[in-house]
Amino acid sequence: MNNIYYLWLIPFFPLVGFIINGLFGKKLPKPVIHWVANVAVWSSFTVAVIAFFDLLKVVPGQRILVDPVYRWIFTGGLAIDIKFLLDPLSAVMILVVTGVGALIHVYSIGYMHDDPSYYRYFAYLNLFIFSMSILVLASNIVLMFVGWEGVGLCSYLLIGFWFEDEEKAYAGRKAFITNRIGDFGFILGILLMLVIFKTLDFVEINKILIYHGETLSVTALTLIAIFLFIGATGKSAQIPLYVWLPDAMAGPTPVSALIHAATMVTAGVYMIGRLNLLYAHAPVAMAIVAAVAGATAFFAATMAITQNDIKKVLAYSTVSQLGYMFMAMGVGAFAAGIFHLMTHAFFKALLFLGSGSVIHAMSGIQDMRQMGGLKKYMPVTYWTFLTATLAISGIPPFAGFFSKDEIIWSSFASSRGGVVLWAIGVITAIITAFYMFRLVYMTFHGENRSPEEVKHHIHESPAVMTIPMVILAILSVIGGWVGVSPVIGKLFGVENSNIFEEFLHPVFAHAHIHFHHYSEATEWWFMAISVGGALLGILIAFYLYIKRTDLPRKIALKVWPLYKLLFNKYYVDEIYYYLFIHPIYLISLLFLWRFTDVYVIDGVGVNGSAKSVRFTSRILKYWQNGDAQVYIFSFVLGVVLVLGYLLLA
Amino acid sequence: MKYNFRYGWWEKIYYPELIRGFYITSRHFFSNLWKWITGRKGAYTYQYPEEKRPISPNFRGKHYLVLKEDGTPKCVACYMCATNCPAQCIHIVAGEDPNRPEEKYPVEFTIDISRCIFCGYCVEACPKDAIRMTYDYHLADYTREALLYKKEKLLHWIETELDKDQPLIGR
Amino acid sequence: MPYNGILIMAVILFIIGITGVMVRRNIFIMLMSIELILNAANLVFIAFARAFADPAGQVIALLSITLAAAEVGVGLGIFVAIRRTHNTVNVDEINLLKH
Amino acid sequence: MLATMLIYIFGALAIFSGLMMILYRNPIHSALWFGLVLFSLAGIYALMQAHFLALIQILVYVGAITVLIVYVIALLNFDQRDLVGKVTILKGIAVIVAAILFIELLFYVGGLYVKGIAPPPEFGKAANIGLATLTRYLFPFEVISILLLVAVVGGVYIAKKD
Amino acid sequence: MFLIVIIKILFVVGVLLTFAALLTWVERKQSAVTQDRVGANRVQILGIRALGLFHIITDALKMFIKEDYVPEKVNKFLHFIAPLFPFFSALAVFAVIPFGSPIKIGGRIVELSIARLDSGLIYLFALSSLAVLGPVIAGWASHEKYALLGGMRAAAQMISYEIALGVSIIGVIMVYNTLDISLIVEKQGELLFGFLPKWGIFVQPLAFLLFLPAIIAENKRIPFDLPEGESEIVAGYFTEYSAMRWGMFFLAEFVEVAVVAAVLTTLFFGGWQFPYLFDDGFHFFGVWHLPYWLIVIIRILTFFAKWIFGIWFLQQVRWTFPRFRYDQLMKLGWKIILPWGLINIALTAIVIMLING
Repeated sequence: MNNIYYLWLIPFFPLVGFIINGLFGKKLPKPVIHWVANVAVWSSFTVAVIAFFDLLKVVPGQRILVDPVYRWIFTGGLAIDIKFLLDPLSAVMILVVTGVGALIHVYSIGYMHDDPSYYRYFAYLNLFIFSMSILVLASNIVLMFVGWEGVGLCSYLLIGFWFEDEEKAYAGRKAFITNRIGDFGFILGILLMLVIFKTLDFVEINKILIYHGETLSVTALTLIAIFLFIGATGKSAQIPLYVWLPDAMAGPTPVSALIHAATMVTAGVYMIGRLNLLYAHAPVAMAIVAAVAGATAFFAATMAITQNDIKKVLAYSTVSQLGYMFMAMGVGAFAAGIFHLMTHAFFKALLFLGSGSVIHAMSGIQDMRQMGGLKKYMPVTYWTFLTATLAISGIPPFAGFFSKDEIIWSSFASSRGGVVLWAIGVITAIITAFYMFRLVYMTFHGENRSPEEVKHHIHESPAVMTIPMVILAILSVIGGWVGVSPVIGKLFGVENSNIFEEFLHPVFAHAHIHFHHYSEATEWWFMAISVGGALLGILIAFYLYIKRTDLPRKIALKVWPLYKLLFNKYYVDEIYYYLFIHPIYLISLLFLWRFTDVYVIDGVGVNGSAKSVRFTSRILKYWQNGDAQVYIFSFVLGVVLVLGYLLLA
Repeated sequence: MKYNFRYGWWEKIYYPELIRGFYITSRHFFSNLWKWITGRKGAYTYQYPEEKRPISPNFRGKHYLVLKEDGTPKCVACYMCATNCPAQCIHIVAGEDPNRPEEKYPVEFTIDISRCIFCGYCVEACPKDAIRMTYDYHLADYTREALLYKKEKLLHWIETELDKDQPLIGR
Repeated sequence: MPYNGILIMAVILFIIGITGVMVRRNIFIMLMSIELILNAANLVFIAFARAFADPAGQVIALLSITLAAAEVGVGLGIFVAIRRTHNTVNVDEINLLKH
Repeated sequence: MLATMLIYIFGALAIFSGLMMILYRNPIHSALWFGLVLFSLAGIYALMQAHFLALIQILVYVGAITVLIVYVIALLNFDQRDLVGKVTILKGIAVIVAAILFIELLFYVGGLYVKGIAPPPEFGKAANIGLATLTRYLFPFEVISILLLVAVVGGVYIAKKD
Repeated sequence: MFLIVIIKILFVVGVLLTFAALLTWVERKQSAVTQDRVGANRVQILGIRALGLFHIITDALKMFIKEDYVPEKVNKFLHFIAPLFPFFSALAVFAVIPFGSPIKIGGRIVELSIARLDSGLIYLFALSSLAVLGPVIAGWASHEKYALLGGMRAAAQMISYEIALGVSIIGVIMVYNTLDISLIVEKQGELLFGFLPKWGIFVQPLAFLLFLPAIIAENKRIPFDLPEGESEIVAGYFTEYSAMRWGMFFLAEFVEVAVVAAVLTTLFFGGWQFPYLFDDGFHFFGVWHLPYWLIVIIRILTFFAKWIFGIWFLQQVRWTFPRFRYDQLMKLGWKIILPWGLINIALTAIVIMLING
C-alpha cells in the first residue's frame, strides 16, 4: 500500500470552483462562471488521468494507493480518516466520473446558456463532482457516506433547479425523500458494520474478510449486505425505490445525463463492487440483489415501451440498465457489472445529451409524438444518438454489446445465476432494443409532427454541445473494446483480450465466485441469441413505427388493459400513495394532529409545563425577591451548613 | 461647510506625510541651530529693548515741532493742522508777537498723542514745514496727562529723549 | 515559607470578600469584594504552587486573573447600563426581577 | 527569614486594606484600598517566587482592573444620597454567618501542615509558566481566551448606548 | 552589593531628575529654535544669561513659593496623592533599563541597570500602567467638570493604548525570545546578514511604527494630549492644580519623556550597543582590540547619545504635529494599531517559523 499525495486535488478543484461560483457567482459574468467550473473539472480529470498512470506503474497485485489527508474522527477505538483510496476500481470510476462530468460541463455551457441562474447551476454541478469524487475515492464507508449524501443533496438541488415550477420542486422532494428511506438502510448497514468489523476502512474490512471471513456470522454479514443494498436501491433506483428517477427528469437535461444516468445512480453498483467480498460472503444477499435487479431490469424495460416523453423513456431505460448492472453484481460478475457501468455511462450520457440537444432544438418540447423527421435538421445529433442506441441495444461492435453480453453470459454461467436470470436478461435486451429504436424512429424518422411555431427554428445545436456528443459517441463505439470476451478475442487472434477484467481482477480476486465452464460453441450460441434478440427488437420497432405506423394504436387498443397498466407504470406511484403516503397523511390528520399535537404536545408538553412552572413559581417567588444580596446570603448559608455538617460528621 | 477632501492611500498610511512634516520642522531646527552655533542669529525675533526692528522709511512716529535758527517754533499757528486732523487731537492757541507783527505764533500747541492716529495729515497740511514726524514709537507713559504733549515737549524732546540708535528722518 | 500563615491570610481575605458582598449595597464595592474572593483563591494557588514546586498553580492563577479581567469588563458594562436605566448603583434598588 | 517577615507584613497590609475597602463609604476610596490589597498580594507573590505573576498581578489587577473600576465610578459620578445603609437584621445575620464560615474554614486550614519543597531557581519565570500554559494547560488557556473575547464583545454591547 | 544598588538608584534618579529639569528648558528652547524664535533667555545671574538655563531655577522657585491653592470642595487626600502616581511610576519604570554593559568590579559582575528582571518588559508595562491612576483620581478628586472630563479622557486613552502598546511590542519579544530587557539589549548586539546591527528597528520596523505613536499616546504627549486639550477642557485633569502639585504632574511628564526615549532606545535602537563594537573591540574589517574599560565607557556614552537623540526626537514630534480629535485617537488605537499589531505578530511568527524551519 503506497502513498499518493496529490489525490486530494481531485475533489479539491471542484470544491474551489463551487466556492467561487457559489459565493461570488451572482456578481461574475457568464464566461467567468463557466470557465471557473470547467477548468475545475478538467483539472480534476487531468489529475485523475495522472493518478491512473501512476497506478499503472505499480505491480498489478499491489495496486492500492492511499492519500491520508486528515484524521477526522478519533474517539475510543474508532478512527475515521479523511483518506482517499485509489485502486483499479476507483480509478475506473473516477475516470468515468470526472471524464463524463467534464464533457457534460462543456455541453452545459451551450445548454444552459440562457438560464438566469447560470452560476447556481455550475456551482451545484461542481459540488456534485466534488461529492462524487469523495464517494468514489473514499477509503472508508463513512467518508463514502459523506459523498453519498453529498451527491444526494446535489441531485435534489439540481432536480429542483427550476424550483419556481411546483411540479419540479415536488420531483426534487420526492427524490430526496425516497433517497432518505434508502439512506436509512445504509446507515443501519454502517452501524452494523462497525459492530461486526470494529473498523470502517475498506482495506481493513477486506483483510478481515479474507483472513477471518469464515468466523464471522453469515447472518450478520447478510444483514449488512441487505441494509447497504437498501441504500443502493434508493440511490441506484432499483425496485422498490426507483420511483424518483423518472420524476428526476424534471431537472436540466445535462444533469439527467451526468447524475441520473452516468454517475450518481451507479453509486450503488460501485458500492457493491467496493464491498464485493462482503457480498460474496453473504450468498442470500447476493441472491436478493440478483432477483431485485432482474425484476427491475424487466419491469423498467416494459414501462419504457409506452412512454411518450423522450426523457422518461431514457429514464426507464436507465433503471433497466442499472438492473443489468446489479444483476451482474448479484451473480458475482463484478467486473462485468463495472464494465457495463462504464460503457453505460458513455452511451447513456450520450443519449441524454442527444435528447437534450433535441429538446433544445424543439424549444423545450419533450413529447415524442410531436417530433419526427429530425434527422435532416440535426445530422450530428442523429448520428451520435443512433450510435448510442446501437450501443445500448447490444449490437456488435458497439460498446454496449460487449458489456451486456458479458452480463447475460455471466448470469447464465455463474454458480449464483441461472437460466431464469439469463432469460430475463435476454427478454429485457429484446425490449430494450425495441423501445430504443421506437424512440429513434419516433424522434428522427418519419415526418415532422411538431407545431408550426416550433418547426421553423429547429436547428442543429452549437459546437460546444455537439463536440462532447461526438467524443461520447466515439467512446460508445470503442469503449467496449477493452473488455472483449476471450472467445471473440480468439477470433481476432488476441490473447487476453479482456484487459478490463484483468485490470480489475485484483480487486475482485478474493470473492471466489465460481463460474461453470462451457464450451466455446455454447458461448457463441448464447451470444448469437442475445444479438439476435436485439435485432428482433429492432425489426419489430422498424415494422411498427416505420412500415405500419397505424399498427401501434391498434395493438394498444387490443391489449388495452395491459397497455394502460404499462402506460401507468404498473400504478406503482398510486400504490405507494395509497399504501404509504395516504395512510400516513390520514394518521397525521386524525391522530397526530387531533390528539397527539393538541392534547399531548400542547396540553401536556407546552401548556402543562408552563402550568407546572407557574404553580412552582407561585411557591418559590417568595424566596426570589430580587435582592441579590439575599441570594448570596442563602448561598453562603448553604456553604456554612454543608461545611458544618462535614466538620461535625 | 462641507469638507470634500478625500484621502488617498498615500495620506492614509500617514507615515510619509508625517515624515515630511517632521522633516520640515527638523530642517528649521537644524538650520537655526547651525546659525546659533556659528554666531549668527537663527530667529526672526527682536529682543526688543536691546534690539530694534529696522523701520520703514515711511514710518510715522511721534511728532515734533521744527525750530527756527533763533530757537522759536517755525509754526505760525495757522490752524491748518488742527483743522485737518481727523482725530482732532491738535489743540492750538494762537498769539501775536508784537516784535514780529507779520506772523502769529502758537501760545499753546498741544497734541493729545493718545488720540493721535499717526495719519500724517498735519504734516501734509503744514504750509511752513513746522511739524514733522519721527520714527520714534515709544509712547508709553504712566499718566494720561503725560500723553498730552505740550509745546515745550514737542519742541525739545528730540534733543533729550530720542533714541539715538534710530535715525531721525523728518517728513 | 509560612504556608499556614498564608492560608489563614487567604481565609481572612475570603471572609472579608464574602462579608463585603453580603453587606455592602454599593455594586462597585460588591464587585471589588468578589475580586477579593478571587484573589484569596489565587493566593492559595500560588502558595501551593510554591509548596509543591508545580507551575500548575501559577498557570491557574494566571488564568483566574484573566477571568477576573473579563468579569470586571462585563460587570462594569452592566453597571453603566444599570446606571443609565435605573440611575442608581444601590443594589437594593436594582430589583426589577422581583416584579 | 526576611522573606517570611515581609510576607507577614504584606499580608497584614492586605488584610487591613481589605477591611478598609469594605468599610469606606466612598467607592473611590474603596477602590484605592482595593488597589493596595492587590499590591500587597503582588508583593507576597514575588516573595513566593512567582515573579511573573506578581508583575501580571500589578499589570492586570492594579493597572487595568482597578483603573477601570475607578474610571467607571468617576464616569458614573453618582451622588451618594442613597448609599447611607439601612442596617437590617439580615445584614447582621450575614456578618454572623460570615464569622461562622470563618471559624469553620479555620478548622479546615488549621488542620493542615504544608512542609513544601524548595522549587528550582527557574521556577516562576516567564518561560517556565509560558511553557506550562501552552502545553499542558493549552485547552484552558484557549477557553479563557475565548471567554475574554466574549467578554469584550459583551461588555461593549451592554455598555453601548441605545 | 547593597551599596552598589543604592549608588545605581541615586545615579539613575539623579540623571532622570536632571533630565527632567533640563527638559523644562529644552522644551522651550527647542520649540523656539524650531519655530525661528529665540526662546526663554531673560533670567540672568550677575548678567550671565547662559542661554536661559537659569530659567530652570526660577521656575522651580516659582513653583515652590506660589500659593498652593486647593479649592474648597475637592477631596483633599486624593487631590494630594494623585500627582504622585505618574511621577513615581515614571521613576520606577527606569529601574529595568540597562544603560551600559555589565562591568566587573572586584571580581563581581555589576549590571548597569538597577534591577535585572526576568520579566523586565512586563515590569515596564505594569509600572507604567500605574500612571493612569494619577490623572483619573486627580480628575475625580478635583470636583470640577473639566477636570473630570480630562481625567476620563486620560484614563480611557491610556487604558486603550496600553493594549495597543502591548500588542505592538509582542513582535519584538518574539524576535528576541525573551522578556528580559537586558537580554534584549545584549541580543541587539548581534549582526544581521553580517553587517546590519540586529536592532529592533531593523528586525521589527512595523512594530516600531506602531509602538512609537502608541507610547506617545500612552504618555499623553502631543499629538495625543487630548486629556489636557486646553482649547476644549481648560487644562484637563490638572485644572484645579497649582504650584508644586501641578509641578509634579509637569515633572512627571518630563520624566516620562525621558523614560520613553530610554525605552525606545533600548527596545528599538540597540540600547547601549555601539554598532560593530563587541566585548573585545571593534569588529570592522578585522578586529580592533580595545581595553574593556574603554568599551564600557563607549557603551554608556552610546546609550546616552541615543537617549538624548530620542528625547530630541520626541520633543521635535511634540512641536511638529497638531493634536488629534478624540474619535481619531480612539480609532487609531483600536482600529489601526491593534489590528496591525496583530498582523505584525502573525507575520513575525511566520518569518520565525520559516527561519527556524
